[in-house]
Amino acid sequence: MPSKPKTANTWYLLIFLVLFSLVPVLKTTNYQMLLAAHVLVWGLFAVSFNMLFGVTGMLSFGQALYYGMGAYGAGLCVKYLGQAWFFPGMALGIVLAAVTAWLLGHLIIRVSGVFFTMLTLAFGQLGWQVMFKWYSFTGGDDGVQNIIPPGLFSNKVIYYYLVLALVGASIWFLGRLSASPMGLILRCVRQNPERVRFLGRRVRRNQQRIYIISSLFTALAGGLMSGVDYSIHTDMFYWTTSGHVILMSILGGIGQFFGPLVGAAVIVTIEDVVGAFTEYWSLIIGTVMLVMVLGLPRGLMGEISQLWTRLPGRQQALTTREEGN
Amino acid sequence: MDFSFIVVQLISGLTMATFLFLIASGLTLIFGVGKVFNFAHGSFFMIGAYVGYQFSSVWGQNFWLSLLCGGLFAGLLGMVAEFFFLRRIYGRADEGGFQILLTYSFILILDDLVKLVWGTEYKSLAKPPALSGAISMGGIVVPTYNVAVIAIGLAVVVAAWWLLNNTRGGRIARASALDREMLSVLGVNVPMTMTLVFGIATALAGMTGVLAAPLRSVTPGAGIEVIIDSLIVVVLGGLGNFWGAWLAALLIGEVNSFAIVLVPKWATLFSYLVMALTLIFKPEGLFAPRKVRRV
Amino acid sequence: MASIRRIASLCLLLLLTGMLTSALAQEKVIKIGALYPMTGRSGIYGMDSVAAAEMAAEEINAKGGAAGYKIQFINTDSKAKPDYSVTVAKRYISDDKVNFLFGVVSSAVGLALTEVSKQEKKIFIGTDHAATELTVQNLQPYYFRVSNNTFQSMAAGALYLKELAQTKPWKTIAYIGPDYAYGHAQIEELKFNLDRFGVKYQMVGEFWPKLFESDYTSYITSIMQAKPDILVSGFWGGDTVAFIKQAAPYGLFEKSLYFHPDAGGNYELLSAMGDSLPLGLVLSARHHNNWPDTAMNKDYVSKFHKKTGRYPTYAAEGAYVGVYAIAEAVKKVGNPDDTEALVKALEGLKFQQPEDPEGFTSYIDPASHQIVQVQAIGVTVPNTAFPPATRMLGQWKIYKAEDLLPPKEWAAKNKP
Amino acid sequence: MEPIAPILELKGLSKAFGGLKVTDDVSFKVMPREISVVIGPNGAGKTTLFNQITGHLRPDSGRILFKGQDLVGRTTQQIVALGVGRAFQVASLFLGETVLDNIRVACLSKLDQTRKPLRPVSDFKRATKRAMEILDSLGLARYAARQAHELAHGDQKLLDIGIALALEPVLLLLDEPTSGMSPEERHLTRELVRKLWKDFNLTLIFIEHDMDTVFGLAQSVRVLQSGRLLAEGPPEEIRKNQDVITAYLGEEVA
Repeated sequence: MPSKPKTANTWYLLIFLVLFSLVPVLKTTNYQMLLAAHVLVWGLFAVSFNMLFGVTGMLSFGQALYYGMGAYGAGLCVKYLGQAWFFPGMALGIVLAAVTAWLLGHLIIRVSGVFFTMLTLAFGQLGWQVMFKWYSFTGGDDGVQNIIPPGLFSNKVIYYYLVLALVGASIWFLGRLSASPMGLILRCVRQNPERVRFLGRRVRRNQQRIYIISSLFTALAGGLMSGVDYSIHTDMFYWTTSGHVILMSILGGIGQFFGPLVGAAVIVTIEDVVGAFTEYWSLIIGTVMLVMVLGLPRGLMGEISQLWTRLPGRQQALTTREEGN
Repeated sequence: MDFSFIVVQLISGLTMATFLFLIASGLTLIFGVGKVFNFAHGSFFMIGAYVGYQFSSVWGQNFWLSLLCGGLFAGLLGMVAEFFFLRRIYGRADEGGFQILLTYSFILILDDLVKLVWGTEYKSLAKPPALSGAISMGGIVVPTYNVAVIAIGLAVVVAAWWLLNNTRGGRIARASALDREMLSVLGVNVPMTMTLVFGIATALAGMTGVLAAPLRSVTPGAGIEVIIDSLIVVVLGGLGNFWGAWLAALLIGEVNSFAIVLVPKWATLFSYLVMALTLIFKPEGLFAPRKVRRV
Repeated sequence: MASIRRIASLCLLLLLTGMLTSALAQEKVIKIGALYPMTGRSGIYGMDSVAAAEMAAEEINAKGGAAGYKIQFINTDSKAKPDYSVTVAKRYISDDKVNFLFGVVSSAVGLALTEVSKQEKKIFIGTDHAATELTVQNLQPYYFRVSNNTFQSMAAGALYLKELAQTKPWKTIAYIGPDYAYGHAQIEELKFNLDRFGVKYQMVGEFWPKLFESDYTSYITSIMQAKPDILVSGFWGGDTVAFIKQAAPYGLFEKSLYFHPDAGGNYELLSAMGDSLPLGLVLSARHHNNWPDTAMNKDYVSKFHKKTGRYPTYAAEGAYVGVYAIAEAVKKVGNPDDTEALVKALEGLKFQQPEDPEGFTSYIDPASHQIVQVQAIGVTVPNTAFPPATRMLGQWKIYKAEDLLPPKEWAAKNKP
Repeated sequence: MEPIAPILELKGLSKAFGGLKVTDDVSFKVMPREISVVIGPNGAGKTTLFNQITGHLRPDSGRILFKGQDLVGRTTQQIVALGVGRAFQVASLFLGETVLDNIRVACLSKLDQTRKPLRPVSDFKRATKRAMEILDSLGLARYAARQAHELAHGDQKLLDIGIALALEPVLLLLDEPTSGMSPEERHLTRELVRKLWKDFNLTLIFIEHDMDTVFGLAQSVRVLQSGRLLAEGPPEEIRKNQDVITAYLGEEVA
């Protein structure tokens, strides 16, 4: 991921915040706000996932585990302790996710590449199976319903703004992180772990760190989702959820910080539009994916920024700036 | 638990292991040779089953012919998929992610194509009449068909062993897993080898689909259902390790078979437990291929 | 930037389609928003349900609609996923302005949607999901179910087993069912009903393969070791097919009586199995193509066959009845918009259905919002009237609707 | 005056892969500020020797004393922290990052600032200044904003050396610094290395095949053959050593 001039990312973030904060004002139906909230939550999930994959080069196929933990932290607390426990429950889920990521990290960050991917998948599926089987406590595949955020936040518009604020702050933080020395060293870990070791840095320690951070924000996304949908399901733990977020990231562009967010927006929209007019959605989404993977390997944002840098005038500006250095 | 019951349960486990192995072996072969992870492997299994159904139940052909045609069709389709699509992403940065996405898109597309052609009703395929009975011996009853399945599984193992060790093609397949560049220097057409291996592996999956059809219902969505189980076997056996996959399939089959008797409430958890436990102690799987990079 | 513009234009497109559909809604219509799965294992039920619901809508519209309103039926593939279904349901209510939520095969989706229905005060007609709690502990004022739940099936099953004991004494039971809510609920309810009806039994094994398990061999050999007199099964769809196919050569069905009172007699199973379906299995379903032998049922089955080229699964009849229930309620109220009045109209609604035998008319129980129907349990016999099936059910035993409703003790036992 | 202690001392170092001895009882001492070269035919075990010094491979027996501390059993990270730097035969860079960031990440590592998650890299003035100084001394400053993969081959090798320098090593190991370069480039690189040696107070050990570089730069030469130390001494001596000529140089002369 080339480190963008920081102003570009700041602008993107601002545009993103303004656009999404206008949704409740401009919407014509409540559903549009719901979709926007889905884009926000999936966007956060995808951006945190991409801190692992696009930035550090760790393709985890088990992030659904943390997404589910965030959601079930909030959901189960509401189910057993009452509505007021929504936010403490979410916090509990996030803490649990971080602790789990720390523990599991020790086990699975011993291997790299496809082995790492398979291990994350294995533990993710184990988590799903446990949640699915532990019927008496988790409600199994029936899930938990009626998870309504307490007080003021039971108002959908207010909750939407809460989601926007938390997602915005998280993305801001992750953006800062990826432009910081920590982000730089993580990108270096992806590109050349051997060299990172020769910088006197510990590769695994850095991977472990970002694995925990990514899982933590993933859990936050899960927790927020439980309040958007008012219900949670064991599907949230299933590997297809992890697959979904991989799809979003690659579609949007894993080399761009905002790529996964754009990918999330596109996928959520496509699913909605295509699902509404045909039952052959899987054929259509499959074909779109096929074409994207073969034709636009950098993802939407990646191709756009590529076009941008290739503009003739722009090229000149770049050269002069470099010479000025 | 008396002795004959233990034997019966062992044989049951063996039947399950055979199907697991037949699907997983192709998956592991593709991975071993080409470092490609074919997420759509189960879809070729499903396609095979549907083509077998078309030949056997719709056109009234002999079961064995249907088996052959199901395998052939799936194999051809696999080669087309590799030749026209997968090949184009080899060597790309972050290839692993793209492999998963591309093959995942195959799953989605094939699922709907099957629905377009055959609809969503459950299809069914009759066993060959000669194999419809059961063999009974000293209180042990085993359906003839299951015995045939186990025999076919063993035949595949033996044939694969022979092919990999005694033919030029087998040696190339084994060698290309070790060093692609070296082979192209030696004048071997590596891309063609990959297409062929993909074809063989998907043909195996397709044949397994036909073979399994008389014991199951042929339904859409089967592709996604079998892939995770096969994956467990492949990972457990050590990615790309053919014999590892065989032993892992046996392990999973038998563990499941006895878990069902001893702890029926928790039986479904065991595949995952075995995998998780193994991987904690041996993260590369039981039988790791030669080059595993530990970070 | 360009990508943002792209999103914006997509959003605009969405908006436009929304406006278009609401413009269409100016006509006097009853809008039904259905969520049936059209893909995967349960796709067949979704396909059949949609076909039957459209058939009912056409019939009603051909007669001038209900109280002057035409029925407009839309369906979105639920993918059998609760979270996705919830999103679509919200779109139905907010953008498409549907009058009724409708359908649903999976109970998990049903449980998620009843919550939406409650919050949005939109009537949800359940047609083909069987989880009992929807009309017991999770009941909310806007939910109605027009097909039997598992409790009713299991109550009928328990009565069948009670009668069986008099003619053919049995002692032991084993159970096998998919390892998720539906599988677990059935055996709990059967045990409760057996106790309620004073039937003595001994449980010799419970087996829990995962949903969509492909290989039952080890389960079969374990069951044979347990030697139950009765093997109760709680599968649905392809799992039943796979289990029976794999168990038959072991001779399981000669040793134990296969008893499958909820979804075992569904037509897709009879048609998929053909000759390989053993005779003498005791099965039931929520609707049968060859029972009751009434003009209405025959008419329904043949019309469905004419429309689709295949015979319906039981899911279809639920959807068919569901659309009629809506039409009847709208007729009573005079418009499809007065939700509270429609709720009153649906409570206790009584009308003739294909699955009603002579002399009985199904009705919706005002207290539980659950339809009260007769249940028939049959035995597999040769019958080629409904090809490709070569066996259908026969030797019917009929159970009175009122005996099957969950009693108060059940509700008390399952307080949330 | 106390005798000057060697900065690096290998004692009986041995390593075998299977039956093949790649390092066979190698012992030698390198004094501070020395420029030393290791030569030998391909497969003589030169890079393997470097890998053992930097903790990448663990020797089967023997000791590696750096400033009196044994390096055997230490991780690469610890060894680097002690002051051993290394540049690679094939430039080992972060190709997707800018030239500046390649050096800067090393400076940040040295300053132990790579855990800072909130401030952008450019805010770290000390690291940035230091990185620009190093780029300056390598003559790469004008490419600072370019991506590393856009650099020419020779410049990439320099950048690799730059990364090593940023870690402020006392001892720098260079693995074939001039390989793949044209004669003119070699000459420039040679002069640059000498300058760096002076400016950064380095002790240098390098592996080299180019004899002009070997004899133009080195103060001492070690010859490895089949893992064994065949000869060591000042360049002039080695040039005349009969064993070396037959085993190695002879081929080139002929």
